[in-house]
Amino acid sequence: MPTVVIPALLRKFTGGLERVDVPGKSIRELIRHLGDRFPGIDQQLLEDGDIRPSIAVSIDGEIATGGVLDAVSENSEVHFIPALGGGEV
Amino acid sequence: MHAINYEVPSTLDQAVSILKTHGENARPFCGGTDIIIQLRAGVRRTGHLVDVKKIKELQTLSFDAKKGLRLGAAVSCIDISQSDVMRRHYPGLTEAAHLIGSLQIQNRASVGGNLCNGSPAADTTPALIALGARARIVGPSGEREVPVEDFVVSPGRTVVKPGELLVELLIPAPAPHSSDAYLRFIPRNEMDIAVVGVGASVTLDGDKVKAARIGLGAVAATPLLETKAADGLIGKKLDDASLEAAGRLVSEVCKPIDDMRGTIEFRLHVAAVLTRRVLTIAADRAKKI
Amino acid sequence: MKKTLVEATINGETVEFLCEPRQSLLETLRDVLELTGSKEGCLTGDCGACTVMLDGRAVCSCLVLGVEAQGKKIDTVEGLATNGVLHVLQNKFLEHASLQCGICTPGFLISAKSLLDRNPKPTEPEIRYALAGNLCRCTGYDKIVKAVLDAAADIRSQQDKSKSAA
Amino acid sequence: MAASTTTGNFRVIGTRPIRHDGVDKVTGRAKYGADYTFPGMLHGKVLRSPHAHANIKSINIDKALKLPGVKAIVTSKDLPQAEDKLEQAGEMVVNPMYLSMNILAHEKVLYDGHAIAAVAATSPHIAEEALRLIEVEYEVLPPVMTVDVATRPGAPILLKDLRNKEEGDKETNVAQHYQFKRGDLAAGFKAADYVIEREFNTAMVHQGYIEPHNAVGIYNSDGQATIYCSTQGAFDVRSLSAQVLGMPVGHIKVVPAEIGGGFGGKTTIYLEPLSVLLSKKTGAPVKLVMSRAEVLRASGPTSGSKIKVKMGATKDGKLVAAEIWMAYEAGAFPGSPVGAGAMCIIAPYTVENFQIDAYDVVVNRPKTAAYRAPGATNAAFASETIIDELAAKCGIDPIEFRLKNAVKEGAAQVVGPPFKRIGLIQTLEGIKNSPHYKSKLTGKFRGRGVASGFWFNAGMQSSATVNIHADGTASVVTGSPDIGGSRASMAMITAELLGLEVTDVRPITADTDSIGHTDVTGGSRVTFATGMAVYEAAKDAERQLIERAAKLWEKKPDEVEFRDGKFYAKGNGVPPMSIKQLAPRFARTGGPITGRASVNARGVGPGFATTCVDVEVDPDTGKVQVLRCTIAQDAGKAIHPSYVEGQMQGGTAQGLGWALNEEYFYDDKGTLRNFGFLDYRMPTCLDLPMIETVVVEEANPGHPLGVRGVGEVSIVPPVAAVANAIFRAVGVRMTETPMSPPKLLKAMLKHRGATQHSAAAD
Repeated sequence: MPTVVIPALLRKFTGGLERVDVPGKSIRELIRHLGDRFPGIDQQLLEDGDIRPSIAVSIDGEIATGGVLDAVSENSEVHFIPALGGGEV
Repeated sequence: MHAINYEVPSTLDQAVSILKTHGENARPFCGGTDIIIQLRAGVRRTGHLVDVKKIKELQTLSFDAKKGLRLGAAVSCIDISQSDVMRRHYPGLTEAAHLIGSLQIQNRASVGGNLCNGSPAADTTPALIALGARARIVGPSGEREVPVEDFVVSPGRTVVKPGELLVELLIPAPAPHSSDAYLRFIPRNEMDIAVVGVGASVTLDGDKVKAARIGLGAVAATPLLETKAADGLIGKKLDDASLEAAGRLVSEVCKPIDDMRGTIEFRLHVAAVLTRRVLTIAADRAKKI
Repeated sequence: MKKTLVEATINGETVEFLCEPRQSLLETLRDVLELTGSKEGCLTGDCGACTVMLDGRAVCSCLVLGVEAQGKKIDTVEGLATNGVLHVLQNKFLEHASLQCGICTPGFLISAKSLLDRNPKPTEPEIRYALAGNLCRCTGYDKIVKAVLDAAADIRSQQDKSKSAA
Repeated sequence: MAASTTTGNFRVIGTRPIRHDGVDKVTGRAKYGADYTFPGMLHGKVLRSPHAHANIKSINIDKALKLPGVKAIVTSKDLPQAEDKLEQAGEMVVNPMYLSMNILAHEKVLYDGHAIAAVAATSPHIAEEALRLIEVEYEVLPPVMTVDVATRPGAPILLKDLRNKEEGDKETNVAQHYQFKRGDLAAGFKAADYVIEREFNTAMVHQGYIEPHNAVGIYNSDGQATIYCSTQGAFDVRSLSAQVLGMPVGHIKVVPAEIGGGFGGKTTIYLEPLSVLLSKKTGAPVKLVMSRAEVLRASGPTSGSKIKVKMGATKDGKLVAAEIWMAYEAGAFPGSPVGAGAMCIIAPYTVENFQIDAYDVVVNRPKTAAYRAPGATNAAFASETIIDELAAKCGIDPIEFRLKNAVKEGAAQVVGPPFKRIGLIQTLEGIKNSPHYKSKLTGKFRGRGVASGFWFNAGMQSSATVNIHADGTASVVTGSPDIGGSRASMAMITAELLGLEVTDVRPITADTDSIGHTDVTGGSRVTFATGMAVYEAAKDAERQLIERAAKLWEKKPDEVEFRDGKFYAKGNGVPPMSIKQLAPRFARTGGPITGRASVNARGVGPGFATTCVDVEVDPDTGKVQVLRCTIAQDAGKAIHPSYVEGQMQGGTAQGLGWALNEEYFYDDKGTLRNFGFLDYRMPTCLDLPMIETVVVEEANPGHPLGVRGVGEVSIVPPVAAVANAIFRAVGVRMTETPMSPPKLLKAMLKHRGATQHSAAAD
């Protein structure tokens, strides 16, 4: 199952959990499952159904460019990080 | 910039009559390196710029071993720093002229203009004061001479009245065994306004000081003639003790301000440092003459 | 506003133009004569981007009035190359990659030329002093100073050649 | 060093050809934004606030409109309401509503120089006179100039609607809080033998590009507008102007002029929408050019900051803990680079236990814009000084200490993901083995300092077109304004791939109608991302060329091979054919050949640099002279080494200026006092030594040519390196920039007093 690393300021949603395994084949599915498990956290990441402009997504050590559409594999590690000059996480 | 008129008299009389006609509403114009900036910024306004660069008297640079130096108010800084006469007899004033702005500025700016701009931080003014220079001013009601230390009355204002014109600077011939020097402190190595400027002339009698004059810039509302420290050196050798004392006395007469160029405490400290350094240089030069 | 007729020799050509007394030489070159090679960086004589030669001396054209040009000789970057052949300084600036954005380049070229005209054998400190009135924010000056040193060497070897030829 | 993903044997890449735009730039022909004129063009000027913080009670333009020659005046009333949301623009995130409020103040002025109205007149002088006739009534409010004042309880509030997630619905000047943490901080410090803690303050500084902002706007009666301007991002000017003006993006064309420096400062908009508004009102082209004073007062400098760093190391020199608090001045609107600063501050080192808290704070200063590695230089000043002290405590050479802790491939970044292949260690080795570091520094009051720096570099979107002409020469068209020689690199990549001479490839920066979307020239991304688009476009052209050759030879494409600009038919002995021979046959074989590519580049390779500086301090005045300076930087692959060195030297020079004399100096009323190059003291030729460079080429595996991007990281280490050098010269730790003579002298006198006192006490 893909692992999502929760940004420090969003760990209040996960009860302090830093790494969470969630099912899903795309960033969209991961966020949906995250939201099911930790209500509210998905709102922190999304705006108009896509990743907030101020947030960047790293999949397996690489900054992804497809927003919620990017695919993830079974053992992917996903990080949500501030975009350059951005923030909110 | 607001609208202006530009006039180019070719003689002193023409210049004076034009200046007289427009009175408050005219200003002599030479290198333009200060006034154009001030007119653009709106900190000075004038209806008429009177270009004095074509007037012979203002372009004269002549030295006489007895009478001393006649330095026309419009002689450019570059002509001064490239003059052998100046380099030989007035190295300090020459240095000061060579320190003003960049070469582009020195090619336009003049010592007279530097003085008339009335800045407390003008580089050549302390050097002139140290040399005991007098300013010859001509106006509708004849002419007069003013010691340079009395020329600037407040930042940007001088003794030159509407209708008058600074024609030349008269500098005594250097006494035997005397020389001068000028040092300023700036944060960079070029292109800055003096944070502190010190000019000194020293006359030696053997290894003792016979006479000294110190001119100060950027440490008060106007350039200053300092006398206590200078007089205190008379009859003394220039050693650590006497230089230390001179530096201390100099910083006592300084009334600097805190601004973007330096703090009060910094200026007081550096005034003393430069005084020690500049006196040493002037004395070393005097020994060689 | 009343305009004044001015006659000057600009890059070797006698030119007549009209300008207001309040217009700087830089403005008249750029806006009246369409010689936009001289650049405006500060209008206070601190950056040197507007440097031109006035009767053979480098000046900041932002601190000269257009009307002052009457009867004078003005040389700008546009006049540096002769019949399409670049001046050695122009070539050296290109070879040494002495420009990045290029906005300061015309001013540097003029200042460097006025230095080499007076002093064909400048030392590095002499070059740095002569160019201190020109700001460059891209290069750190390293490649500019090297280009001027190289150009000076080139000019000297040319002169030596012509001497030995004579 | 050869890029692993390439053969490494290049014919053109790595050479030093003359840049294609060079002759125009040494002859004065190159057209920068301010050089454009059009028939009937009017000149605009902007009225700016004399107050740092005030409510605008009324604006009366009647008198000004009556001045002969004045054609139009615009105020914020002429701007539509822009949307309150965040958008990525280059290295900064922008909010169109705040952007609009910055372009023309709405109800409030928020800094000295804040634009209030713009005038169009028949001459710039008349426009200027008109400004004096506009009457503005202000209700002056207390200025909030620093992070400390802005965060004090009961501090005056700049933006009444500003909220942050943590304070809920409370009015605040704190726009954003970032936090990064890992491991167990307490345990980390417990394991430390040495702990150093200091507070650092850095002054707001400006990019200092020599060309002021400019724009010529032409609005046609059919609703179509064209903007000519010097910008780092024509597409950003288009989209941002469209939002501020409420126009469709497709109705604006932006023509990027030659640009006279930017360093991040020309990635946003100021005059562009005003030129269009004024043109719309007058029906004439309108040109606006900022004065230098306007550039300093009202464009986008970078943040001043307050940074507290506490770091611990074991006595054998292993970093074990870091606790960091940092707050950056955003200027009048949210969006300082503090987030980036936080992600950079310990990026070069592996630290198991850390917590970083970072705050974005609004103050009554101009809205900050990007400046070369935004946020990283402030941060490195703090952390690299502490590192230097810890190294000294451990009695380890500062380079060796950094080598012990340096990140390498696989190490976790501050934000979590592991680094791919990086070259920090090579830059440290580069300095260690440099003639400079090996030389002995002698003489009184002299010292040597080193520091390292990190910058992410950016990818983002780029488009490129490669056109093969009928004689086999080519043009390469991109949307990246060329700020430091990138056109030459684009031509070199094209020439390399198609086997052409670099002089046979003409590189062009196109306007927004003539090339696909291309993000800003920023983030060191042009040679990386636009270079990737050019690489793909050339490959696309190559595929088509092979098809044509195959067609001529009546073979299948896979029976034709392309090498060094020649086509070879497999099998039978057909003589090879060059592109020049093939090109005349394009018409008969299917028409012109145009290679195209657009990318949203992935595989960004972070940049590292290490800098070594020797200084001499005047003990009586505190004046610092830089004696010698060497920088080692990882370029990935240096396409044009001269311009790579140029980026390294230029960034270093800016860093040295930042360290020694550059600062925004405001008085107690919040008025900027040093709004010119006389008192905003950038280094002159006479203030700097030659800047020696060590170009490290640790190929970026994420780029077909191994390119990383070299534009920014060079500015990061110098400030800390100078501070460390000053310490070795005179024994004083400077924790404030600029390390100007008054500050350093004060510190030295205090230090001497202290040492004399302690000596007396012994």
